[in-house]
Order: sequence, then C-alpha cells, then structure tokens
Amino acid sequence: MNVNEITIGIVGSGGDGSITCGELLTKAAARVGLYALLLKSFGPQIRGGESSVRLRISTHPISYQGDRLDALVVFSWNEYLKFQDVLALKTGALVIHDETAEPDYSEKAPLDPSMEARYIHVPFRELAEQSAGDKLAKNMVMLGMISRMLNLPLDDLEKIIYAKFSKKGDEVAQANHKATEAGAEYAAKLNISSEVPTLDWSPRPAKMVISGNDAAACGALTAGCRFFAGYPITPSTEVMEWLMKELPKVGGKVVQTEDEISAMNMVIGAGYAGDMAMTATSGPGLSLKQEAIGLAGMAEVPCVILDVQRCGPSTGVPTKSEQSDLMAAIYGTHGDGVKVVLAPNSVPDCFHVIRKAFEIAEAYQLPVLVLSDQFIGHRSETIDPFDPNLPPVPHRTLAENGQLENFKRYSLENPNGVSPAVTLSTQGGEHLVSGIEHDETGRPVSSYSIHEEMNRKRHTKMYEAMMQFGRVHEFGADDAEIGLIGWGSSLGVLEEAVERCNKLGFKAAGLVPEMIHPLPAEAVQSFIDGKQHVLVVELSYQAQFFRYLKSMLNHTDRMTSYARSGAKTLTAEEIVHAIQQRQETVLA
Amino acid sequence: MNVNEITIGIVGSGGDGSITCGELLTKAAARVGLYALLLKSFGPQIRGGESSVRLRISTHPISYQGDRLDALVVFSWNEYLKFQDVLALKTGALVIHDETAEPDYSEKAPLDPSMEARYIHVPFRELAEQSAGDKLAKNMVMLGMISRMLNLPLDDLEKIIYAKFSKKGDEVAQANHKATEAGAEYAAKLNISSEVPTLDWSPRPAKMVISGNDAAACGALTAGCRFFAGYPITPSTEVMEWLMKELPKVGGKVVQTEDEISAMNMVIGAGYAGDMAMTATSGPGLSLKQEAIGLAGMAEVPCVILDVQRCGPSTGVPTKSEQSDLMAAIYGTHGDGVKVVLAPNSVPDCFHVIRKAFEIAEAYQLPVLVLSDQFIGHRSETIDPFDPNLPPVPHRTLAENGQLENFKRYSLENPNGVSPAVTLSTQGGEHLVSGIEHDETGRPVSSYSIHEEMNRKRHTKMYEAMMQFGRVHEFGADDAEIGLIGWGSSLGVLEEAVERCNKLGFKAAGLVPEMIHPLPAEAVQSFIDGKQHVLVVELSYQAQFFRYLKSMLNHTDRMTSYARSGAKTLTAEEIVHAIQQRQETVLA
Amino acid sequence: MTMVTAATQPLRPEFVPASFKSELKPIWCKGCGNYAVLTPIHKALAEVGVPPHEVAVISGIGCSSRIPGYCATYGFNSIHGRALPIATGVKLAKPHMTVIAAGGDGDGLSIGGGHFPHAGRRNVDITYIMMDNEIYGLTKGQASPSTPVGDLTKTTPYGSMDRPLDAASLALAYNVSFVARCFVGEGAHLVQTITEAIRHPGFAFVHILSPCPTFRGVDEFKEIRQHIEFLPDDYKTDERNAAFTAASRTDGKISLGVFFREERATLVENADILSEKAKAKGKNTIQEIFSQFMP
Amino acid sequence: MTMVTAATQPLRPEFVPASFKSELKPIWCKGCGNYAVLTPIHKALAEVGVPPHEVAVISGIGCSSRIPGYCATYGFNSIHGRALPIATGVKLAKPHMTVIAAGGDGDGLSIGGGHFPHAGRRNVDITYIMMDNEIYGLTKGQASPSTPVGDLTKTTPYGSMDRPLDAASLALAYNVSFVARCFVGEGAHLVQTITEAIRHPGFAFVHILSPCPTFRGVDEFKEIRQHIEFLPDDYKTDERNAAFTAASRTDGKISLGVFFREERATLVENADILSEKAKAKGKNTIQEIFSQFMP
Ligand SMILES: Cc1ncc(C[n+]2csc(CCOP(=O)(O)OP(=O)(O)O)c2C)c(N)n1
Ligand SMILES: Cc1ncc(C[n+]2csc(CCOP(=O)(O)OP(=O)(O)O)c2C)c(N)n1
Ligand code: SF4
Ligand code: SF4
Ligand SMILES: [Mg+2]
Ligand SMILES: [Mg+2]
Repeated sequence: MNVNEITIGIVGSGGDGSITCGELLTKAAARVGLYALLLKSFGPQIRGGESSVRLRISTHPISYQGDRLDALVVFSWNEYLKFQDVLALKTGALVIHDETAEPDYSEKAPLDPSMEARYIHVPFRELAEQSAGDKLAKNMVMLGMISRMLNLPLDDLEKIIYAKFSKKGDEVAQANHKATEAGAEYAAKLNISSEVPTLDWSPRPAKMVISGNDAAACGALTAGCRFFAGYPITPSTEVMEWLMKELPKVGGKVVQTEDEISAMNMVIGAGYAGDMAMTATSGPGLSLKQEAIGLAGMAEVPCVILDVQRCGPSTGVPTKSEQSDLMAAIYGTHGDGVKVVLAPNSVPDCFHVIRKAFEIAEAYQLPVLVLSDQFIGHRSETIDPFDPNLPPVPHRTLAENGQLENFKRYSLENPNGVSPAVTLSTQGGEHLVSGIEHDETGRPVSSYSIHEEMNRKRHTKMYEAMMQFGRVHEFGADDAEIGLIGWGSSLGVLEEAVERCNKLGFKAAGLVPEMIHPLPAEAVQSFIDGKQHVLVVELSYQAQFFRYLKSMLNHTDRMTSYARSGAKTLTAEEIVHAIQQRQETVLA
Repeated sequence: MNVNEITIGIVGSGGDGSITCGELLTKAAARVGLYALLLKSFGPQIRGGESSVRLRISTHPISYQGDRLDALVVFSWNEYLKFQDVLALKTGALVIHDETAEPDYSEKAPLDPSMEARYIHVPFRELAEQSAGDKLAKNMVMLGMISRMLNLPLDDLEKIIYAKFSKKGDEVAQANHKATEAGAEYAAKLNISSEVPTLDWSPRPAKMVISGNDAAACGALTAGCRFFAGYPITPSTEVMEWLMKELPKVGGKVVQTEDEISAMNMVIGAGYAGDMAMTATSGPGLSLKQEAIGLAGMAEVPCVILDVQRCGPSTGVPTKSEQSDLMAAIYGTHGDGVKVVLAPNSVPDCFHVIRKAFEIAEAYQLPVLVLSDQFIGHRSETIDPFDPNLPPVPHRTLAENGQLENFKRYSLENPNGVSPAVTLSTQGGEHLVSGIEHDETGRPVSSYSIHEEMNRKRHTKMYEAMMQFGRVHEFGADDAEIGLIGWGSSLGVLEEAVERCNKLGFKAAGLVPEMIHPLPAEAVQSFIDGKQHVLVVELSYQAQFFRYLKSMLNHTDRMTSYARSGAKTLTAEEIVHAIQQRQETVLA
Repeated sequence: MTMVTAATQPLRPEFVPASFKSELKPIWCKGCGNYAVLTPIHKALAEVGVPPHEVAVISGIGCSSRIPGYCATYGFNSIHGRALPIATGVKLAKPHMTVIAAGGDGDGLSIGGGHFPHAGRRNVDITYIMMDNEIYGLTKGQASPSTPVGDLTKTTPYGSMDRPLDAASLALAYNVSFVARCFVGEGAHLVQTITEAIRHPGFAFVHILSPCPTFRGVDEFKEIRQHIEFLPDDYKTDERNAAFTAASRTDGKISLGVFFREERATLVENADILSEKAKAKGKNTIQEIFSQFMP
Repeated sequence: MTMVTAATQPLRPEFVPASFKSELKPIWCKGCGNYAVLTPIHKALAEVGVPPHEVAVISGIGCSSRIPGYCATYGFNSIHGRALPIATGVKLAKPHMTVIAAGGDGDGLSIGGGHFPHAGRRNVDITYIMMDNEIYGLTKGQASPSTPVGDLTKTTPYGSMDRPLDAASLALAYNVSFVARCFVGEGAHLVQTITEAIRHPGFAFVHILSPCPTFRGVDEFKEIRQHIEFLPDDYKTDERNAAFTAASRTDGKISLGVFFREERATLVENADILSEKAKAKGKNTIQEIFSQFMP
C-alpha cells in the first residue's frame, strides 16, 4: 500500500544510536524535498543513557508529529517502557526489533496483544558485524532498512553518511555506508513493503533541516540583531550557541553573562545605545529577568527576549515542553509593565516571529517577548530554505535635527505614543533615561498626572503595535460550529484536530493568535461569537491561556477549557476526544 | 457647629515640622480614644524638603482619609502647590497660614476664589518666639491651635510632648509645651470654634497609634514568625527595621541579606528547616524573588512574602501607592506556580492578614504572598490595641513516627494534597527536596503522569486553602442594584462610596475579597449575579483586578472597570462620580 | 543537641561512611570527578561522627549539585546559584545541625557569585564545597567563570577570552574564615580537608578541582595532577595576604591545602549575642513590645 | 571616532568642566560627599577632553546613583545593582564612547555584587566609580556591606556584626586591571585618578570614600581624614598580590592611590579578535551561513 506519510519511532539505550539514525533519515528526506518532523527524547543522564526519536515523514507540509506510530524500531524493551507515553502505536503497527539482544522479545514485548503489532526480528548486530565489521553500526543497518521502507535513494544517504563521518576518516564513513546497504538489502529481502505502507513520493528541491532554536537564531541574524547576551539554560541554549558562532561573522557582539539578570540588563544597555539586541532563556531565567524587563518597558528600550518554555514550576522538567510561562510572560514584572508577547507555532515560524519581534521592538520601542517552547525549539524539521536576502527590519524612528533642541526623549506629541529616539553618541541628543517615572525630558517625577499620562503613552504603544502587527491564524470550516483555540506550538495539532473533526462531521474551525499580548481581541471575539462551543486547548495545568482569553473577551461562557500539564505532547486524538465529550454535554 | 469628624491638612517646607505636628495630633487623639488616620507625603529629597500631612479624626472607626479638607494649615504656598492633588479643600474650608512668612497670602493663595476659603492669618513665628523663645516651635503653636479646634485636652498633649522631647532635655520639652499653650490660647481668642466645626466627643480607652507596616510586623511576631530575611526597599523597609529590633527579643533570627533573591532563598531555607519565616519587599524586589517563590511552591515550603506595593513599572514612583503588582503576585513566577495571595485592607487588617498568611502557609505548606501597599503601609492609624495574648498559629502537620518509615515527603495520600512534613533533624525523616519535578519520595522524575499528579496535588492544596480560609468582605444594601468591587487598601473608600451612593438613592453594595488567589469565586459570583451593574475599582492602569475577575467568573458582561494609575489615593468622590456616569449609560 | 566542635575523634563512632550513602544511584558520567567527591563527603561525615539526621546537604543546580540526592541525610537540590542563602536559612533555623552547601563553579562563581562574599563576611557556620570542573556540565559544555583562556567550549567556539576567576582567592578577599583547595586525585587529603572544614566553627570553603571528562576531555585529570603542589609544611594559615598570594600563583602551579583559617564569631553566635543585647533592653513580652505603640 | 587613549593632554580642549554639568539641581543633602565626586567627574571628563555626546554615565539606584541626571552627557539611572551589565552593553554597542558606571556601596557590593567579578575578568573598558558611604543613603540609613562592625544603623539596632567588605580588595581578586582608592576630601587626587581611570584601556575601578553626613554623622569626614594615607612614592602598581596587601591593611590606616594597573586585551578588543577569528573560517554571508542547514 502506498501512502503519503508515515510515522516511525526508534528507541534504544546509550550506544544504540537511535538519535543519529533519526537525524540522518531527516536529512535524507530533506535532500529529496520531503517534509519531515523529528522529535528526540532523552533520559536524565548528561551523556549516554536511553533515548528515542519519533519521525514523521510526509509528502505535504506538516507541523504535527502524528498520533500513533506506523512502525517502531526497538533496541531494548526496557528503554521503550520509559518512552511509552510518546511512542504509542497504531493497531497493527510494524515492530522491528533486535533479535540477538532479546531473543524472546515477542513474548517480552510489553505491548497489549489487542494492538495486533506485527513483529519483525532483525539480527541488527550480526548484519552490522558482517557489513561494517562493527556491531555498533547496527543503527546504520536500521537506517538502511527504514530508508528502504521510505523509498529514500541510497546515494543520497551515502552523501549524508560521508558528510557526517568523514571527520572520523573515510574508512569509518565507508563502513557505515556498507551497514546501510546491508540494512536496505535485508529489508528488500523481507519484502517489507508488503507488510507496511510504503511512502510514495517524487523528488522536489532540497529542504533545510533545522530546529526551532536554530531557526530563531537565524531570524535574529537576518533581522539585524547585532548583540546577544545570554546564560545557558535548557532548552534554549542552542540559540546562544549558534549566535556565538555566527554573529561575530557579521560584526555582532556576543556575551555569555554571569546570570540571566546580567544578560537582560546588558541587552538593555546595547538596545539603549542603538543596537538591535536580544537574549534567550527558559522559565527560571525569565523569572530572573522580570525586573529588568520592566525597566526596558519603562525606559522604552527596544529589545527581544526569547523564552523557550519547559515544564515548570521552578526547575520542573527541564527537557520537556509546556505552555505555562504564558502569564509570567504577559504579567510577570511588577507594576503595569509594557511589552508585546508573540508566539511562533512551528520551526520555520520561529524564524519569522523573531524577525517580527525585532520589527515591533524597533517600531514601538519596547521589549518583545517571544514564547517558543521545547517542542518546537528542539525538534528538527525539513523546511523550505529561508530567504537569505530578507532585509533587516527597520530601525527605530530617530529624532531629526530639529527635534534635538531641548530634546524630549519621551515626547508625548505623537498620538501613537512613540517618541523619536536617538542612538547614543548623537551630538545634541544627550538625555537622561530612567526606570523611575519621568517627564517628557526623562527627568524623575512623582506626580500622579504625569504618571498617568506616561502610563497611557506606554500602553498606547502596545495597543498600536497590536493594531499594526497583531495577527491570528485561522483555519477550518467557514461555517464552523465548534471552535478550537490554542497558541504557539499547538498550531499543528489543532490543524490536525480540526481536519479530523470535520471528517467526523463536526463542523470545526481553529484559531491560533500569533500576537498573544496585547491580544488581537476583535479577531478572537468574532471567532468565538460565531461558534456554538469553543474549546481552548493548552499545556498548562492552570489553564493560563483560557483564563487570559476570558479576561480579554466578552460573552465567554461558551468557552470551555482543555488544559493539562506538559511533559507529553498534545495529540489530535485527545483533542478530538475532548470535543466529542463536550459536544455530548453541550448537545445533551 | 459640632461635628463627629474633621479632616485637616498641614503643609510646609523642611523645617516647618508639619509631620511632627501631625504625628503628635494623632497620638493625642489616640490617648482619648478618638479614631484618626494620618497620611504623610514627602518631596523627593532624602532629608528635609517639603512635606505634608493629611489627618482625619473621628469619633467612629474610619479607614478612609476623607475627600476634601475642612481645614488647611499652610506654611508655604509654594509647597502647597506640590501637594494640591492630595490636599483639595471643601468649599468654605478654613485656611490658616503663617502671617510673617508670606504677608500677602490671601492674594497669593493659589486657591480658586469660588472655593470661598476663609483665611486666618496667624503669626506663628512670633507666637513661637514669645512662648518658647524659638520661632522653630511654630509647629507647636499650630499643634495647640488645632488641638483646641478638636477639643483635645492640653494635659494629654503635654504628656505626649514630654514623651517626644524629653530625650532632648526637659527644657526643650517645656518650651515646646509652652508654644502649644500659646497656640491653644490664640485659637481660643480667635474663637475659631465659631468659624469651623468643632469635634464633639467623649473620652474612651486609649488606642494604639501604628502604621500598616508596623502592624504587619506585629502580626508576624504574634503568629510565631521566628525568621526574617529582607533587603531594604521603600515602602516596605519599616517591616524589616521593626523586626530586626524586636524579633531577637523572642529568640527570632533576622538577616539583612545582600539582595532580595538571597532573602527569599534564606526564608525558604529556614521554612524548610521548620521555622515560620517571612520576607518583605516592594515591586522590584517581588520581581527578583519570583524564581525562588516558584521553588517554595514546588518544594512545598511554608513561608510568607509581604509586598508593600508602590507605583510601577520598574522603579516607578517609590513613595506612592498603587495596586499594580496584582498579576505579578498571582502569576509572576514561570510555570504553573503555587501560592496563595491575600490582601489586607487597613492598618489593623495588616496585623490580622499576616497572621492568617502564616496560618495558611503552615496548614497548606506553600508560600503565601500578602499584598499591602504604601497607602496602608505608611499611614498611621489609631486603632484598638492588638491582643498580645493571641496564640501563635498552628505549625504544619508533621509526619508521625509510623509515617517515617520509607518517608514520603510528597505523599499523595491525603486528598487535600497536604503531605505530612518533618522539621529538620528529625531522626528517620531524612529526605530529598527539590525544585525539580519529583515523585512522592522527592526523587527527580520527568514522567508526564507524575508531573500531572503532582501539579494536581499542589493546586488542590491551593483550592483547599481557599475553601477553608477564603473570605470576602461585603457591605452596603441587601437589595443593591449596583455593586462595587475593589481590593486591598480600597476597602475604606469603597465603604464610603457605597454609603454615599445609598444616600444618593442608588442602591449599592460593596465587596472586597481578602483572599485574592485562589479567588473565592462563588462568593464573588453570587455578588455580581444579583446586581444590575458592577463597577470594579482599582489603582492599576491596566485594570489588572478587573481582568483577573473576568478570568475567574462567569457572566461578567455586567462588570465595568474604573481603573487608573496610582500616585494619588482614590476618593469616594471620584468613585461616586464614576457610578453616576455608568448609571446614566446603563439606564439610557 | 550535637555540637560540632574542633574535636579530632568522631563524636558518634557508630556512623560509618555507608550511613551517609543514599539508595539513589548517581547518574554522573563514567569517570566524572564528582564520584571522588561524594565518597569523601560520606567519609568525612563519619569521621566527624554526626548522625545523618543532623546533617543537611544543600545544593543549587548542576551535575555536581545532584549530590544531596546521593546522601542519606536531609537534602535540598534547589535552584541554580542559591545553595548558600538556603543553607544559611537552614543553619539559623537549626543551629545544631551540620550544614553543607555544595555545587559547581557555575553555580557558585557565576549565577550565585553575589552570595559568596556575604556568606563569607557573615561567617555562617556551614561548609561550602565547590566542585570546580571549569565548565558547565549539566547544560552540556558551555564556558564557566573558571574556564581557562583559549579553551574551546560550546559558547567559546573561537576560544575563551575572559580571565578565569580563582574561587579560593575570592574566598580570601571575602574574609572567609577557612579556605582550602583540594583535588579529586588526592582522596585522603580531600577527606581530611572536608573533615576539618566541617569541624571548623564558621564558614569553611573547600575548592575542589573535579574534572569533567565528558566536556573537558579525559586528559584533564592527568593535566591537573601535573600542576598540583601541596602547601609547604611550614606554611602558616593565619595570614590572609600571604594566603592570597599562595592561592593565586602565577607560575602555573596550583597549590593544594588549607590556605587560611581564623576563629571568629560565627553567624549563629552573633545571632545569640544579638538576642542577648535585645533582651537586655527589657520589655520582652509581647505585651511590653506592643506598648511602644501606646501614645 | 574619538578613541580614549593614554594621552595626558585633553583630546578636545574646547570642553570645560561646565560642559558636563546638567541643568538639574542635585537633591543630595547638605554636606553630602557626592557633591565632591560630581565636580571631579566633570573636571576629569574635561581633562580627558571627550565631547559630552561621546560620554554615557550609567548608574543603578541610590543617592549616588542619581549622578547621571547631573551630567550633561548620555545618562541612564537604571535599576538597583545593574549599572555594570548595562554599561557593558552600551560599551559593546558603542565602542568609541567613554562609558562610566557609577553608584553606591550597596548598589555595587550588595545587590550588584555578582556582576563586579565578571566585569573585571572581561576587562570591559569602562570606568566604575563607587561612592562608598558605608550606608544605604536613599532608603534612609540601613547597614551596607561596608558598614563597620559595631555601628548602629536602622537595621543594626544593636550594632553591626558582619565583617565589612573592602571594594578595592575585591576588585584585585577579580583581576580588575586598574584599581584605585580616593577620598572626597582629596579633590585634586580624585580628579587625577578619575582622569587616569577614564584613560585606562580596560576596566578601571575607583573606590571613593564619600561620607553621608545624614546617616553616618557629620564627623565621618573628619574621621576618615585621620586614617587616610597615600601610597608611598615608590609603590609599584604592577603586583597584584602586593596591591591586595596594600588595599586591605589591618593597621587602621586606609591607603589611597592607584593600587594596581595592567594593560591587557579589553572586551572590545576581544570582540574584534573574535570577529576576525570567526570570519577567518570563511562562509560569512548570510547565504553561506544558512547553507549549514542544507543536508
Ligand atoms: C536560573 C537558571 N539558569 C540556568 C539554568 C541552567 N543550568 C543548570 S546547571 C547550569 C550550570 C552548571 O554548571 P556548574 O554549576 O559548574 O555545575 P556542573 O554541571 O558543571 O557540575 C546551568 C547554566 C538553571 N537551571 N537555572
Ligand atoms: C531591587 C531593589 N531593591 C531595593 C531597592 C531599594 N534601594 C534603593 S537604593 C538602595 C541602597 C542604596 O545604597 P547605596 O547603593 O549604597 O547608595 P547610596 O544611597 O548610599 O548612595 C536600596 C536598598 C531598589 N530600588 N530596588
Ligand atoms: S557532564 Fe561532566 S560533570 Fe556532568 S556528570 Fe558528566 S563528567 Fe560529570
Ligand atoms: S542621605 Fe547621605 S548619601 Fe544620600 S544625599 Fe543625603 S548625605 Fe548624601
Ligand atoms: Mg561546573
Ligand atoms: Mg551607600
């Protein structure tokens, strides 16, 4: 049977090479223009230890990881048990496992017999030993087998293998390639295609393989970001690591700071001086940056803060995704803070949303917080290559010469709240900036009327930024009765859920705002106003997004919440199930 | 004319002694059992500089500062201009001013003639020179005059003056007392009582004179708090200063830390070990503490955080009040944080609410954040003395011997989420605590199902705390059509506004929740459900409280918001005005 | 109440190193220096002879900060950089307990670097063990404040450029009352030093060179071995300035040993003095304390 | 582009101290030491001869931190303790500017104390002026990390007990490349030292004893005057260990002067080197950079 997409899982312990295999498959798919989405999971160890990948490959664009697996490769059932949550199988799925390692696997397999899994025992080690002379090459054997299932050309695979292993010498590369061939042959002999659906595709231009974190870093680079300061924290560190390597090439400055507080303040210093500046962090770092984020809003310094969310509260589960930094992002700093919050919804969207973040920061002279998460930050996707010729985003409006006399840095003249700025070392633009409430010239004041006026100015900017840049993604049936609202990385699963609903006969549509704060309330309001029932889906035990929507909209009694903790990705299955349940209640 | 309350303002520059005069008047009122409420305002200087007081004295309990002044004492019109906002006059108010300083005051007076102020020129300096031999004693002359207006007995005044000045020697005290007598005599001669309403009262038991910050500190002391760590910040510093002086007397430990982060973590250390522990701060400090507050929730460490709010964002206006830390208090830490938020509504309530905070913290093993503000933190009130014999609040439930075997610090057994704790150095109670997600024994985990269960456990505790301790204050007409909701320090002004509404023929009632988070939603819901229109009043430009209520209630379309920046106290006048406007719209 | 004194015999000989070992299996990499810190801590605790329930081990976040989980004592694996304030709170609440703060170079010199001077000047009587591997291990290999100039790490792809900080020198500038440096390759010295540190009345800092083979290479251990040098036998531990010189050598050698020790009032003692002073003013009942608000 | 070099003549003699004075009238108390720091800063800037628009003065929060408002330069009165990171950001974004960070002992040694070591080891080329009054002025008189033992303050009602920190000694432990101490009573020395500090290529720290008459009494000035002592003429400024000894005297005397100076690569220079190294790998266009993601 030919299909146009397939979802595979691979799980093993330390030396099994599941991750490498997943990465190489993704690259191979990219070379022939296939879409792929790769999720990796690790155990608690720093290095080594169990790991798994989940790979969905498709002929059409995807931003959802798929519900259940079509096929699973298991090197160790013990390890599989640790990843069951994220590697659930379809009924009748193909299970390929290592014969030599655990001979009685089919009995040992902890799968419910009702799943009707079809088991194939493959002597991975043996094949590896024979072909590559090293049984550690067993993941390459597997790579070959899977490539065969996916119809991926072996010569593309060869190139990728050489690129990967050539550092270790041609011999190593060759051995690995041999193992791949052996795997492909074995698969051909098994006639796997008769057992499982085979991917049917025709070649298209090659794609990029990139993670959300790298995409965000690329976005910053092209937007014109020339200053980055950060402190390592999982799952955001790659953004910093990439920029440390690349920004200096275009003359940008990078600093690994002593902590997140320093990073945020350094970014404020650079932003104040005139640079487009950015920092990246995750929950605990966001909490530490809160005071300085308030300063950026008060001093009207453009800057971008990327938060790649993980499970909270506190240290939580650092390697797993959640959407529970929402309220902290919107309201975390004390006082009536000023900022814009955006959320990317996929790997390529990280690129575009970071660019937009810089655009808004510069246009409205305020901090823009981008809420990504581990789910998109760490997953790899094959995507259409970014345009390297995108222009940098426009720099903030600068005061003209005439405005420099008695320069009013916080002039109230412009009804949209934006006051022309100067970059530091402009002659005649000398002025005082402060986190203390100030008048138009920047001097400290404590009068109510100025405080009120300045609050209005700052919040007007936010509102205007929303009017100009606020955007929501809508999808699904035009005459939908059921609405699904989610945010950020849930877009993919919501699209899938909406599609399935419509297939099931529920007329459904979905909405995912790109700008979270200020909320483009009119668009969201008109979306819910037209529906019988709206389900708000999120990975936050507290249902932060649901609460936030209620706080910003009217007639929200038709909204209900589907919210749970993170540490496990959302599936279309559970969402559709939730809708079915709600519909029964609503219609009953 | 005899009245049962009177509101007076005094304004002067550095050496004028307005503050001292206000404080002594308050004490005199307290001695005879009168109720008094004293607000002080200062200019930006550290020491010296302009200052003003606003004093309301009454025969009945008050928690509102009064709208407009019955009488104003001005030493300098220049300085008055800086405090106009907070010292507005009633039509026909009495204005007493210093003859020698500014002879043409009645012309110079920047008051609108339509106010019909009645001016009295008093040769303060001269009287002071004559009576005390020192023209700096002019504030004592004024003290005498005002005491006369208020019918305060001179011998009580004498005792207070001696208590205040005896450190400087009997002579100084005597001179000051003489000046007071001279002022009183002068007032008698002027026959002021015919010009202004005179306070009519009969003596009652003496009261305490105390500020909200001191009251909070007293509350902590009696609750059983034996550990305090903090970092100075306006307007909370007095809490720390008082506890540094008093806690050691009862064996408590106090540390001025290097920053707020350290303070919060030290409190966690002490709380974890078994002490009742507390810190106090204001907005910027709250932001810095956010990460550690999340840890306290995750590790289930009882502790109390007092935030005395000031105007934000960022440094804002440190000496002025606002209610804009609300959302940061509720949601400021990243992840689905765990805490209870309470708000005291008056000076004596600071005492009671801090006690309750410790009670909840211990009962549910979580951080309790108390949101006071500069308005109640810094104002002085005469109040009924606290009961010094109140028992300490009950200590957290400890594991019994049987539970110590294979001790499960985070046992899921109890349906209310509370697991028996141990205090450190209990034999057999050794266990691991962490900010990382953990299982019942405290060991790190990353599984979804445990994360979900533990989130549920932690949030169940919050909910149960609300069910047990959640309380709202309600007041006004039973059959009210109009509802007024506010929070924290707005209780007094709302009570006054409700009363006036009812006099004006709008049937009104008010509600102020003591527990803000989790919101006692049922009580608030039933309050709004019964009303035609509900106005939510607050000092936050963003209307944080209004948004929060919307997010937690249903059928909220009847709620509208009256929200503005702080730096100026709310008046009943503006609230009643807002209601009148809304009613016109609603009824139109 | 078990007081830790300057004794040289175990107070409670019934406790052996295994008494302090928890059931949790460390998930450190093979060859990680931290294994060679964990056992010495257990040994030192047995040597001092305190019961496990009278010990609290407090850490921040990092590979090294996992150590509380591996001790059968009270343990708190807190948040990054905050071991010292938390340990201070514990010590003040339970003055008779033996409190150990532990963590990495990033935890203590970078994000937590602001707390170190103040723990020192307060002379809080805890033992602070810093496992310095010159790298961020847990987050997989970024530069730390002690990474040598020129080294390649994930955040210094072109070589580290900032002058590294020496933890022991800082401790000396901070008036820390016991300052020592050890190397995981010198186990006996490590046990002895940690034992002395625990016995020291006041803040005791033990700087431990504890290599990370995973992110600094497997040769690091041998490298360090070549540069270490014990302080001479006639070294005097009572001169802070000389100690500073010994700790911050510029000849490529790394001194090991106790650089400095001084007995002075500890935070707990000071807290008691404070209480006495406060009580000496009289008016110590709550009733009396409240009377200050009566006009 | 105006580069600050080690010249001894004003680069642009048309600027006089008044060129750097803003119109805002200081609201410091009468007799506050900070007045005697403000004018020397203006004089030093004129002495160096940079135009006001090429100068940025960055502070945290405190009485002393109000200083940017009183300079007719670019100024940022930021949040408590964060002057150094902000100043670092400014310097990296505008390397040709003269960047001064300024603030109090609380700002720099307490809440901001974690940033100081790192500014030092990065050798960020700014001048850091700490006005040490041994107290928290702005919040009205609480103890600071430099408050002497025994002193009564609002938070030490029974006398301060923690050993005070010496800012200059810390700077030396932090590898700061220019470390000096001054006293507001020695105006000429102050002007000269700040001038040298601004000219110093790298991180320059000037520790200024600047009394607060309001919360430490009007006699403090005279007290300090009695204890100061200039470094001897033959003092060598190139030995860090000796400098540490000179800065942290225990004989009751307080040394004034430049304790240490060293020329080494600055953060800005290092950033340039980094750029060169990165570019040397080739593939510097965005197109080329992106190509790493093509399989
Ligand atoms: C606030 C915060 N920032 C960053 C992190 C991420 N983080 C965890 S451990 C660590 C550094 C670890 O280095 P070190 O302290 O030297 O410990 P090691 O792993 O090397 O033993 C970092 C940056 C975090 N957990 N919390
Ligand atoms: C985060 C934060 N914590 C506390 C404060 C309150 N605060 C302002 S200035 C200051 C200390 C001032 O002392 P110092 O830095 O020595 O300056 P000085 O006033 O003595 O010149 C404090 C605690 C604040 N503004 N922000
Ligand atoms: S990464 Fe390094 S420090 Fe961490 S466990 Fe592995 S070897 Fe040890
Ligand atoms: S309080 Fe002290 S430091 Fe502040 S302005 Fe007054 S004298 Fe200067
Ligand atoms: Mg380390
Ligand atoms: Mg100071």
